Parts: sequence; structure tokens; C-alpha cells
Amino acid sequence: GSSNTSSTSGDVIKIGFLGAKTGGHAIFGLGTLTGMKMAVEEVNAAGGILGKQIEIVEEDHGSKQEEMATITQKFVERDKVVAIVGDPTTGGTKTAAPIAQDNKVVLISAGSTGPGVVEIGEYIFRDTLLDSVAAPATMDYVVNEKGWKNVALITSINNDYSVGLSGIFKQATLDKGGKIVIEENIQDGDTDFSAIVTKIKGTNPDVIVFSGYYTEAGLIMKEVRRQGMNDIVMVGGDGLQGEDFYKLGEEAVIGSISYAGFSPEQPTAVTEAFIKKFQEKNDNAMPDLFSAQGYDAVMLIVEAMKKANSVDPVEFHKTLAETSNYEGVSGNITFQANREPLKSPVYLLTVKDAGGKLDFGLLKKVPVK
Amino acid sequence: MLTVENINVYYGAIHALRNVSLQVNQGEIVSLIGANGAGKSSILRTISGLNKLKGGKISFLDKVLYESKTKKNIFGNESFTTTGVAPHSLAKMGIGHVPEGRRVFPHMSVKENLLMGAYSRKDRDFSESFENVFEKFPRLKERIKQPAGTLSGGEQQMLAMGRALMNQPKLLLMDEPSMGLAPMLVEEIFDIIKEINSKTGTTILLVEQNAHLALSIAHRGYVIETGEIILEGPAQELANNPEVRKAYLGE
Amino acid sequence: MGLLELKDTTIKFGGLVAVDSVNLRVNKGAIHALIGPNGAGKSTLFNLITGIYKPTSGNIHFEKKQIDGTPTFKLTSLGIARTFQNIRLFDDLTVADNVKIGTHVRTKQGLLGALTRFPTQNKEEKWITEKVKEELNFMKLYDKKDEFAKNLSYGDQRRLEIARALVSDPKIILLDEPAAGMNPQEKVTLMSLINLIRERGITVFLVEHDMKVVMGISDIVSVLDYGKKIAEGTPTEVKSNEDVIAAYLGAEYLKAHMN
Amino acid sequence: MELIQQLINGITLGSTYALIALGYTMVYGIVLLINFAHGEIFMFGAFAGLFIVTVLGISNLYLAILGAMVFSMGLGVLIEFIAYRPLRGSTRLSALISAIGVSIFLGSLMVLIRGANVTSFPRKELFTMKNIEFYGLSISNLQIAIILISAILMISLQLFVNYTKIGRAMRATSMDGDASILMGVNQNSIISITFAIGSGLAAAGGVLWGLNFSSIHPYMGLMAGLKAFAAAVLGGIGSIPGAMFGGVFLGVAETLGIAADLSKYKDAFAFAILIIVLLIRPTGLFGRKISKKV
Amino acid sequence: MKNLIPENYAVRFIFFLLSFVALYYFLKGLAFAINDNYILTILTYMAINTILALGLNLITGITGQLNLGHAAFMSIGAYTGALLTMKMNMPFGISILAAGIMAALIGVLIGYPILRLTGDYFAITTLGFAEIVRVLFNGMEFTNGAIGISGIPRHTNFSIAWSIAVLVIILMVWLNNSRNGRSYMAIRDNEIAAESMGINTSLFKIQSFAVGSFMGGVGGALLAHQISFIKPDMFGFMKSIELLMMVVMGGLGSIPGTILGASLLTMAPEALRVFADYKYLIYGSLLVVMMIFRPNGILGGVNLRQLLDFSVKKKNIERKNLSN
Ligand SMILES: Nc1ncnc2c1ncn2[C@@H]1O[C@H](COP(=O)(O)OP(=O)(O)OP(=O)(O)O)[C@@H](O)[C@H]1O
Ligand SMILES: Nc1ncnc2c1ncn2[C@@H]1O[C@H](COP(=O)(O)OP(=O)(O)OP(=O)(O)O)[C@@H](O)[C@H]1O
Ligand SMILES: [Mg+2]
Ligand SMILES: [Mg+2]
Repeated sequence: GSSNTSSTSGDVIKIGFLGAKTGGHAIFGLGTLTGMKMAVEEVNAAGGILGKQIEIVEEDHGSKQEEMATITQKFVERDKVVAIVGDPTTGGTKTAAPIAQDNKVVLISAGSTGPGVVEIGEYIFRDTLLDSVAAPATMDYVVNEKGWKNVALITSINNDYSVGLSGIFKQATLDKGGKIVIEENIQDGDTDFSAIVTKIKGTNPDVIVFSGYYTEAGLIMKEVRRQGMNDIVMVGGDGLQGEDFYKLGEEAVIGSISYAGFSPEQPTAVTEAFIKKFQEKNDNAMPDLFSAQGYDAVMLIVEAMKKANSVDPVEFHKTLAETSNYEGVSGNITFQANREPLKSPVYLLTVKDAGGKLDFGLLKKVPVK
Repeated sequence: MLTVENINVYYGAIHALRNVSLQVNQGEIVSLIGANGAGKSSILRTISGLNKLKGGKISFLDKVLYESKTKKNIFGNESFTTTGVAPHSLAKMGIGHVPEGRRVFPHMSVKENLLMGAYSRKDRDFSESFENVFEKFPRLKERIKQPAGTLSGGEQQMLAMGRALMNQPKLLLMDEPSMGLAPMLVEEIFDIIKEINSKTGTTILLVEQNAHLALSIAHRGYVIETGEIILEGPAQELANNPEVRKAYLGE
Repeated sequence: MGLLELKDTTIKFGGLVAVDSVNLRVNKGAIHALIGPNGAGKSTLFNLITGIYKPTSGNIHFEKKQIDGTPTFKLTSLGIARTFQNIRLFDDLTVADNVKIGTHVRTKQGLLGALTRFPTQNKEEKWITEKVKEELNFMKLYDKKDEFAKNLSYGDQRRLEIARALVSDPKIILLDEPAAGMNPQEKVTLMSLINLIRERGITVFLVEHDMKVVMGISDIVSVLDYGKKIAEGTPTEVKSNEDVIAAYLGAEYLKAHMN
Repeated sequence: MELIQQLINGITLGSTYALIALGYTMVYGIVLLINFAHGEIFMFGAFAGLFIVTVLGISNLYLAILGAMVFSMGLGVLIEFIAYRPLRGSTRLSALISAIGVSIFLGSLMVLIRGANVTSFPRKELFTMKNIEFYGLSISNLQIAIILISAILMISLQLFVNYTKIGRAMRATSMDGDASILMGVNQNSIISITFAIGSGLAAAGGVLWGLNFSSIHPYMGLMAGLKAFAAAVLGGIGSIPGAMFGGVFLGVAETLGIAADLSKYKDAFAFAILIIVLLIRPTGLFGRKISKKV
Repeated sequence: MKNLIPENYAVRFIFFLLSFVALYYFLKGLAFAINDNYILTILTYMAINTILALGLNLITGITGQLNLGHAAFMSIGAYTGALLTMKMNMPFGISILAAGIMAALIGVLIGYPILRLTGDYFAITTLGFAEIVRVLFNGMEFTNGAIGISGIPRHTNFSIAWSIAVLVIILMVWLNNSRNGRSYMAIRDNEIAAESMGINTSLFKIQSFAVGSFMGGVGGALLAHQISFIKPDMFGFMKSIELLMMVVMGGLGSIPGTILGASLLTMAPEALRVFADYKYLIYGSLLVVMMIFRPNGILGGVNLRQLLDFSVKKKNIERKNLSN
């Protein structure tokens, strides 16, 4: 806890962290926070910004919408933050963003990918790889290059990210000439997938496309292999990228395909530095997407402040919107005119067995506009 | 055998028993009479450990069951510390209780209810006790598999008594055993109480509204009024006491 | 003049015929007692009349209207009220509120009235309060009106049940063992009370094991045994009926009470 | 053929529900407490199994289950002592809130200890999975084991509760606490035993769950607990065969729901069946009819 | 107090209307004076939770039907209100009223078959129903599934929420002391006896269920217009439990208790923020500790009348003296 209610002292800049540290979605929040802390540490070690140190005000909303709203109010009213990083989910961002917008505080979501976020106002940003860009690129590869035309599509029905992404995958599949042979639904938190896998098996698809997160993804693939579908692989969004994907799925997930704004195998210099530092701090664990994006979110804010030569969001939100070709650890970021991020190139990744240790490795680089 | 000394019991703010003292000697039938709400059931419940005392002492066969001492705390307020045996160990010590309102286990069969009565017994051979109970209450044998909750009121009363007898108690506390029984059965129940007392030497503390009958089989009696004992003496004497006759015998 | 009439009323629980083709008539203005050994089916008969059970066969008429199968709550507004052998009060409500609920079928206010506090609503509340006071005074419970029902002693609880039943202005009141748990003195008071109830024009139908009470106040006594009606008549007739003595009273009782 | 495969899937899933439901219904039937912490005890049991295998390095299935059961029994008894015993005699709802408090406490405690992540359960170290294939159907030896273990536990529990002295005392306590004290039943120890058994079953369920789905996490208790509760009610509260049957019924219903293209409404399907069953049989499939003796 | 309220009904009606308008402006002034959006947001939730909890208290505390799915009615209200405001451009007041009516209607529909179930069987059915509603909202197109509805106009504010809450409190007190209220309590205490007092128990159970659900719907709609974003997961099982905790914590069946419980539990997460990661650990233990020390809730067994009516209190004290 660090809720410091003393009003803004002149020499610290406060950035709010909005996310869940407890509850079912805690992993995303905790990841984001780890990345943010690394960024802040770096900036402060280098003398801060405009002579001021940055401080993170962190609060846990435990995935409760009401608390997201009160925390956001608290950030702007009590803590006088200049910017908020969060929430990692689209839904949470939609709750917090109107308040940030009304109070003229910059909000960057380091995770939301669904529609209707940046439209809330000119103070609202996100630094994620947009599914609407990456998913079609992925399906082009899957359907046309691989020739996997018959797609089994699985959605996690209570996960807004997954529901949104499934729509995009479905459209992309049809656009690229593929065919959806079966659509099935699961829920976040499910563990038993025997029934849907049995059904999918009956339709004989070439590939399984799953739009949800890595936990369920790993378990689904395990069940797929158990029921004797030995050649089929899974294709999914960046939600597949978490260590648990291979920890839970084990060899069943080898060959699975996902996309990202960067590749850990061929990292850019910044990404490599980030990974190294992260591993030093976290027992050699690989950073996940949320850490990288949380890190970038703070750095984007810092850059914008530098450029605007001001820590006032009324000023630096404009320079933030002008960000172009920023070399982030989670990829190359440009904010388009509508403030939606463009991350190019898109890296297609696949799970490989590197000497007994599974990890995502580069499959293909696809430039997008 | 049982000595109750100066006990006090409260229900929240209601002071239900005030300095009640009584004594039951080995082999006696002692009966407690009094109006509705006088505190008769409260006495029995306190002896059985279902109510907590605040002040007083109860002992059974020279062993202290409960004792409550006053203590002044630093503010000068009085509080009570009550020590005593766990209520459930009374059954093992040989105290049986036929509670007011029967309290049979409704979803258990008649047989299982009787087995529950023998719960505290160390030996495992209950056949004699079963026979003994069925001999006294043949109706129970007819209904042996029926869930106790669907028995008629009188049948339940028989079961409650039979259940207590299964434990072969030394002291039997009975709370209005004749309530809701047909006249014929009332007579029978009282005969059975007498028989239990005379044949096996079981000591009995009996609470009864039917003062006439109660005093007719008892050796001694106590009259209780609004939480206090107001009269005690040999049963015959009480039965002839004009005040008692007027207030409790309906004359 | 039969107020309540049972025709061949029968109910079975599994194999057990708890009430067996009973024909019975309760006349208006009478105090009618129902006696019989334990488990004879008396309470069950009451449950049949008040709609808690539906007869397996036969039927029941109240004021010439067939009522078997009618839900319990409708019977109350027809004018049938009762008390229970195992007391059933509204434990967490005060004595006064318990009796107030008894006026349910004689009052009309609905949800809208409650939420708008229309004048008629207030008038009715006043009427209820008056009526409850009357009835509590009648049962000598007025000074306990603010107590919770569960904290009353057994005897008081029985009287409260009667008050609650009376306040619904019944034509007939069914009392299931009203004297249980009372001492002889209190039973005498209860007897005069039951007489007062009759004087108010309410027919009384009661189950009771205390023969002093039964013989002292009843106009007519019916006797059940194993679900069947085995005798009926004035107290004196019933007392000397041999079947009744054999099944219910017992020879000893007779010996003790004939002097 | 696919339908038969789905039935097998359903029965396996249902057996895991049943295992949790058995403990649920046990505590529920005796203490009349909806023990919301049961799901968390189940979760702790699974983690205890994990601890035994990964930290203590004991790679034996039986020892892991046994160890987890012993640990959870202690936990269950402790919870009863701290959070439920002082509330005996007050309304059931306050005990329910206390149970929810315990459930929240245990859930967040595990997050503090282990983090919120899903942990993979070391199945390989404990069990060699074999798939048995016949006529295009597949069933694993683990699935068979789960079904068998649930069935055996159910039967022994049923015998225990109905035909032993302690079992009878448990039932007596549930019907009338005061009266059972008068019979000499030590209510406290009977209730402790009940919690111990219930919690032990939950732990066994937790370890088997971990084995079957090869993953466990601090929030696994909530939904599993809810489903088990539903299963226990479906079967009839307090009825041991009911819990077993209810669990299997729910599992099969869910699976058939998916087979019938209703995966979107999977959970609704299970609960809808529960409601329909209750409307037809208001006290569950095996519940005793409430006889209205007045 | 009594003399202040005019006898004539029409005059009285106007009197109440005026007091109500006065109340609204008073609250508006208060909001202006507080001038801290963080506090006002919390206070607004407090009002909304009060409305929701009072609805649940009617069903569970007063009528005795354990409802584990109150959040479902909240969600029905929230979606109805949000869709009406956004898609049909309904005025805020109408949306809220319609939300309540919709929730009440569905309450009647579901209540009719299930209210004949007893005790915990009823409880699990409400839980199941709530899960079904959540899953349906997840699955249906026009509610936008898991993505939820965003951009709902933020019409709810401190003064509106509390005006409605005060109105609800008054109506609840009235209802409690009426023939209907007594019938609900009779059903809670002894259904068979209630039936033989002539109370149509199924009808009155449905009635109370409908009124309670109505309040759930209103609370849900207010919440939707406060947060501006709703999705099905907001109204899951834990939400229902949270509402139930408010009621039980404060004192089952007690109106002041419910208000207190709702207020305390709304503040709790904010007050516990200083404990950061240990927040829920402490929250959980607090629930247990509170229940151990006040098993019937903080104001359990206390009702407004007894709190205010001195004569009752005096009498109790007298009795105590007598018995000592
Ligand atoms: N659980 C309780 N809570 C509060 N008061 C109680 C409780 N039990 C009994 N009382 C009160 O204590 C007093 C004595 O009650 P008790 O039941 O001992 O009387 P009793 O002599 O057995 O009467 P009865 O003949 O009617 O059974 C009564 O005034 C009664 O109201
Ligand atoms: N719901 C039921 N299920 C099964 N048997 C029942 C049920 N209700 C009553 N019985 C049986 O029917 C018979 C008559 O019971 P009832 O309660 O009417 O007797 P009663 O005449 O009122 O006796 P008592 O004077 O002892 O109260 C009894 O043998 C009883 O066991
Ligand atoms: Mg008594
Ligand atoms: Mg009877």
C-alpha cells in the first residue's frame, strides 16, 4: 500500500496503477505493476523527469467494477495523479476512462484490446497490439500458407477479450477463404474440456483457434492430445502468451501459434535489455506481455512529458498522442490519429522445444500498416 | 443423592430461578409442582446442564456437578464464574432426563431413538432393556420402524420415556410425563413411574401439572412459585395443605 | 343444525388408516369434545378440517358448503380458526403482533395502502389495535403484549394461541388440547373461558385428554379409536359406555372418579 | 458413439463434483450449515497434495492423498473451532456469513502464499496415465479410478452414518442438539468429527481434481464449491447417495448440454436442470419428504 | 412528532411531496459543500447499496426466504435501465422505474414456481436462477455478451441516489408496520400457523419477492448510470453474497440494521485500503469476528420503533428492576 494522501508535493509525480492484485484476474494486474515498477525505478535512478521523481500509487480493485470507479476517483481527487496506467482489461478501462477523461488525467491501458476504449476521449490511450490488426495477419498465414482451411473456433464466453477476439478471428477466417466447422464456448476458470473436445473431434478440423487466455488454452490442448488428436495445433491471440501455457499444456502445446509485437527469440536491443533485467529481478522468470506493456506505458508517459516539457496532463496528453515509432519493449508503437496504437511488425510466434524447455519462438515477421 | 443449593438462573433480563434449593434422596420420588411459568422446567434443565447457573451449586452423589461463584471485577461489578462437568457426561453418570415436549428425534425410527437412549452405555447388550421397554409400552413395538416424528403425541411421550430408560439411569428427571396422554395412559404412566422406582430403585424427580396424581405417588414434594420454592414437605402433607389444595388441586 | 359435517371422511398414510370413515356433526353453538386414545386420529381429524390434509375419501361440509381440498387460508375467512397441539406461534414477534396477524382475514389493506398510508389504512390500524386489546384482555394477556412470544411460558403460549384464533372472528374454533400443561386451577379458569367463548356465539370443537375439562363443559362428546368413531353422546352417556372405558378411560379411572 | 463418449466424460466430471458434494452434504446434513469454506478446504487440500509432492518430494499417490486429507481434517476442525463453534445456537445465516468470511480469508491467504497463478499439478510423478481405447471410445485409467474412489467413499460413508453409533449420534445431533446432549452425546466432538470427515473428503477430492485436470489455483474452490452445493441439493440435502447421484447427474447434464450445442449456456443448463428437478421433487431426488405433521 | 404531520390526506400528501423536494435540494447543497468526488462516489454507492440491501432484507430478513441471487434482479434492472436510456432515449426517471418493474415482473415469474420450495432448497434455486441470468446476459447478442454495455450516461449522483434511498427507507418502515408486513413476518416465523390465520402464504411470498426484486432492479439501474459500464460478471454470485452480508451484518430483518450494514460494507474496502495486500485477509477475518461478537448482526433484534419510542424502553427497564 502506498496511498499517500498528503496533497501533491511539488517534487513527485504520481502515476496511479489501476488493476487487480487479488481475485481471478490478478495475474494481469500484477504483471502490469511489475513492469511499471521497473520503468519507474529506471527513470528515477536516472534523475527522474524534469527534476521530479515518479511515484506509483497502487490500489487493488479485486476485479470489482464499483471499486474501479472509486479508485479512479481517489486517484484524481486525493492522490492528484497525472496519469493512470490500467486497467489491463477492456471492461475495467471502460469504467475508469470516463472519470479520467472528465478530470483531464491521462489513462493508458496496458492490456485492453476491445473496441470502444480510446473513443471515450482524448486523454485515453492504450499500448497494446490491436487484435484487429494482428488476427487477420495470423489467419492469412494459417489459412493460406498452411492450408488449414477447416477451423474449430473456441471462445471463452465470460471473457470480453475472448468474445471480441473471436469475432475478429471469425471474420478473418472467412475473409481469407477458410471455413468455421464448429464454434464452441468455454468459460474462464473451467478445467474440464472433455466434452467440447469430443465434439470438436467429431468435426475433423485442421486447426483449433482459441481466443482466450493461456490457462484454459494449455488445458484444452492437453485434452485434445488425450483424446487422440495428435497433429492438430492451436492458434490464438496474445492471450496465449504466459508461462502457464506450456507449464499446463506441456508437450501438447508444441507448434501452437500466437502473435506479439516482439519476439523474445529475436529481440530488439531494448527488449533484450528488458528481459535481462526482468530475469535478474524475478528469479529468471520470463516477462509476460502485461509486464512489457506496463513498462512501456510508463515510458510512453515519460517521453510525452519530456517532449511537452510539462507534467501537466493537459499539456502532455497532446505530445503523447503524437507518439510515433516509439521503440518499446513490447514492440514498435505509433499512435494513429484516433489514438489507437499501431504496432508493426507483427511477430508470429510458435511454441518450440528448446532442449527440453518449451518457449515461444519466432515463426514469421509480418509488417502491417 | 442430588443436592441443589441456592441456584439462580436468568433468561436475559428475566430472573427465572431465585435461590432455589432442593434435595432428592436415594430411592425417592420427589415431585415439583407449580403454576405455568413458575420455573419447574428451568430447574430440570439446569440440573441437566442445558441452562447456565449464575450463583449456586448442584451436586450429585457427592460429586459437584456445577458451581457458580461470584467475583467482583475491577469496576466493582459482579460477575459469575461457573465451573462444572460437561452436560453430556451426565448421562454416563446415571442421570436421565425426559424433557418437556418429548423431544424425540423425528427422522429416526423408534428403534433408533431407543438406541440413542443407550448411547452412553458401556455394554453392548441392549436386548434386555429393549424387552423391558416394549413390555411397558407395547405400542412402541408395533411402531418400531416408524419415524418418530409421525407418531401421535402420546406415542411420542412413551418413546421419550422408553428412550430414557434404555440408559438404566440412577436418577430420572421427568418433565410433565402425563401431558397429552389419554386418561388410561396417565394411570399407566404413573404406575410405570412407581414401578421403575420400586423395582429398580431408580430415584425420580418429577415435574407434574397433575398435582393430585403426582403427590399421590411421591414421597416428598416442593411447591414452586415465580422462581422460588415456597413450600416443601412429605407428599401427603402437601396434598393436605389447604393452600396447595386450593391453588394446585383445583378445589 | 349442523355447522360442520364430516361424511365418511377417511385418510390414509401409507398403509395406516389414521381416520377411518368418520361421520360426525358439530352443531352450531355447541361445545363439542373429541376424545380418544393417543394416536386415535384426533389431531389428524383437525388437520383434515383445516385443510392441512386432504381426505383420501369422503368429504367435509361447513355451513352446507363442501370444504375438503380448500386451501387452509381460505377456510379461515370462512370462519374456521384453530390452535395447535404443538404450539405454533410467531416466535420472534411480540404478543400484540401475534394477535394482530389474527385479524388478517377481517382486514383489507393491500400493498398500496401500506405504501401510501391512505386514511382508510390508518383507520383500519386503529381498529386492529382496539380489537387486539380487547382480545388480549379477554385472555388476560394484555400486560404481556410487548413480550416476544417465544419468551412466554407454556401456559401463556397456549392462551396466546387462543387469543390469536379468536381475533379472526371465527364461527367455529378448534382447540387441540388447550389444557395440556396447565395445572388444575388454571384448568378451571380455562373452562370458564371456553364457556365465555361459546357465549360469544362461537362454536367450540376441542380435543382434550383431561376428563374433568371435557366432562365439565361439553354438550356432546365424540370418541375416536384407531381412526373410527366408536361412541358419541352426552358426557354422562360416554362416560359409561363400555367401549370407551375399555379403549380410553380405563377401569381404574372409573373407580377413582365415580365416587 | 460420440454420445457414449460424452456420457463417459460426464460421469467422470460428475464424480469429481460428487466427491466434493459428499463432504458438503455431510457437514450440511449434520450441522445445517452451508459451509461455504468447503470449497476453500478442497483447494487447500489440493495445494497440500502439491506441497507433499513438490516440496517434501514424496511421489506416492496414496501418501499424497492421505497427507492432504490429514492436513485438511486438521484445518476443518480448526475452522469449526474458531469460526463456527462460537456461533452455535445463533441464526444459521450468521454462521453462513462466518463461513463466507472464512472462505474469503482462506482464498486470499493462498494468494499471499502462492500468488494468484494457476499451478500445474505434478500428475506425472504420481500417476501414469493410460488411455484405454475401445470401439473409438477413450477412457483413461485415471477416470476409472476417480469414479471408483468416489463410489467407494460414498458407500463407506453411507454405512458409517447409518449403522454406527457415531453416525447415529451425528444424525441425532442434527435433529435436536439439546436432546442428544441429554442422551450423553458430546456435541462438540461429534461436530468436530463431522468436519474432519467432510474436510478429509474435500482434500481427497482436491488431489484427484488436480490429477485429473492437472492444474490447481487459489480460486478453484468457488465454482467447484457452488457446483458441489448444487449437486448436494439436487440429490437431497443430507442424503449421501443423493450427493453422489446429484454430482454425477450434474456432470452428465453439463456434458450433454455441450453435446446438444448449448456450450454457450452450459452452466445455465446445469442450474436449469437443478431447478426443474426441484420443482418436480421439492426436496431433491433422494431427499426425505418433509412430512407435515401438525 | 405526530402533531407535525397534518391529518388531512391531501394536505399530507403535499406536505410529503414538498419535504421530498426540500430533501433533494438539501442533498444537492450537501454535495456541493462536500465537494470531493471520491467521498461523494462512496456515499452514492452507499445509497445504492442501501436500496439493494433493503430489498433483500424484505425477502430474506422479513419474509424469511433465503435469497442467494439478489444480484440477478440487480442485473435485470441495470440492463433494462441502461438499454432504455441508451437505445430508446428514455428519461432517467422512467428508465429507473421501468427497471424496477421489469425486475419485479421477472421476480413474480420466477417466484411463482419456486416459492413453494422451502428453506435451503429455495436458496439454491435463487442461486441457480442468478447463474442462469448471468449466463444468458453473457450469451445474448443484444446485451453485448461479456463485452458489456459501455457509455451509459452518468445520471446517478449523490443527491438523486440518496433521495431515492430515503424514500425507500420510509416506504419500508411503513410496509413493515402494516398488515402486509406482519403477514410477511408471520410467514417467516411459522408458515403453517400463518396459513391457518388466513394468510395466502404463496401470494404474500410472491408479493414480498416482487417488491424486494423491484428494489433490486432500481438499485441496479442506479448503479448502471453511476458506473456507466455494465457487464454480466458484475452481478455474479459474489455480488449476491455481498448484499446478503450487508443484511446479516446489520441485523437480519432490521431496517436500521440493514442501512448500517450496507453503509459499513460499502466503506469497508475503502477503509481497509491501508492494509493493501492483506485487505481481503482482514476483511474475511472481520466477518468472522463480527459474527462471533454480534451473531444477530449489529442491530439485530432492534427496530426503529423501539429505538425511538422511549416508553417501550422505559418499560423494559422497569421490568428489569422488578425482577432483580
Ligand atoms: N428460553 C427462554 N427465554 C426467555 N425466557 C424463558 C425461556 N424459557 C423460559 N422462560 C421464562 O422463564 C420462566 C420459567 O419458565 P419454565 O419453562 O421453567 O416454567 P414452567 O414452570 O416449566 O412452566 P410450564 O408449566 O408452563 O411449563 C417463565 O416466565 C418463562 O417465560
Ligand atoms: N403425516 C403422517 N404420516 C404418517 N403417519 C401419521 C402422520 N400423521 C399422523 N400419523 C399417524 O396417524 C395416527 C393418528 O395421529 P394423530 O396425531 O391424529 O393422533 P391423536 O389422536 O391426535 O393422538 P394424541 O392424542 O396422542 O395427540 C398416529 O398413529 C400417527 O402416527
Ligand atoms: Mg415446563
Ligand atoms: Mg393429537
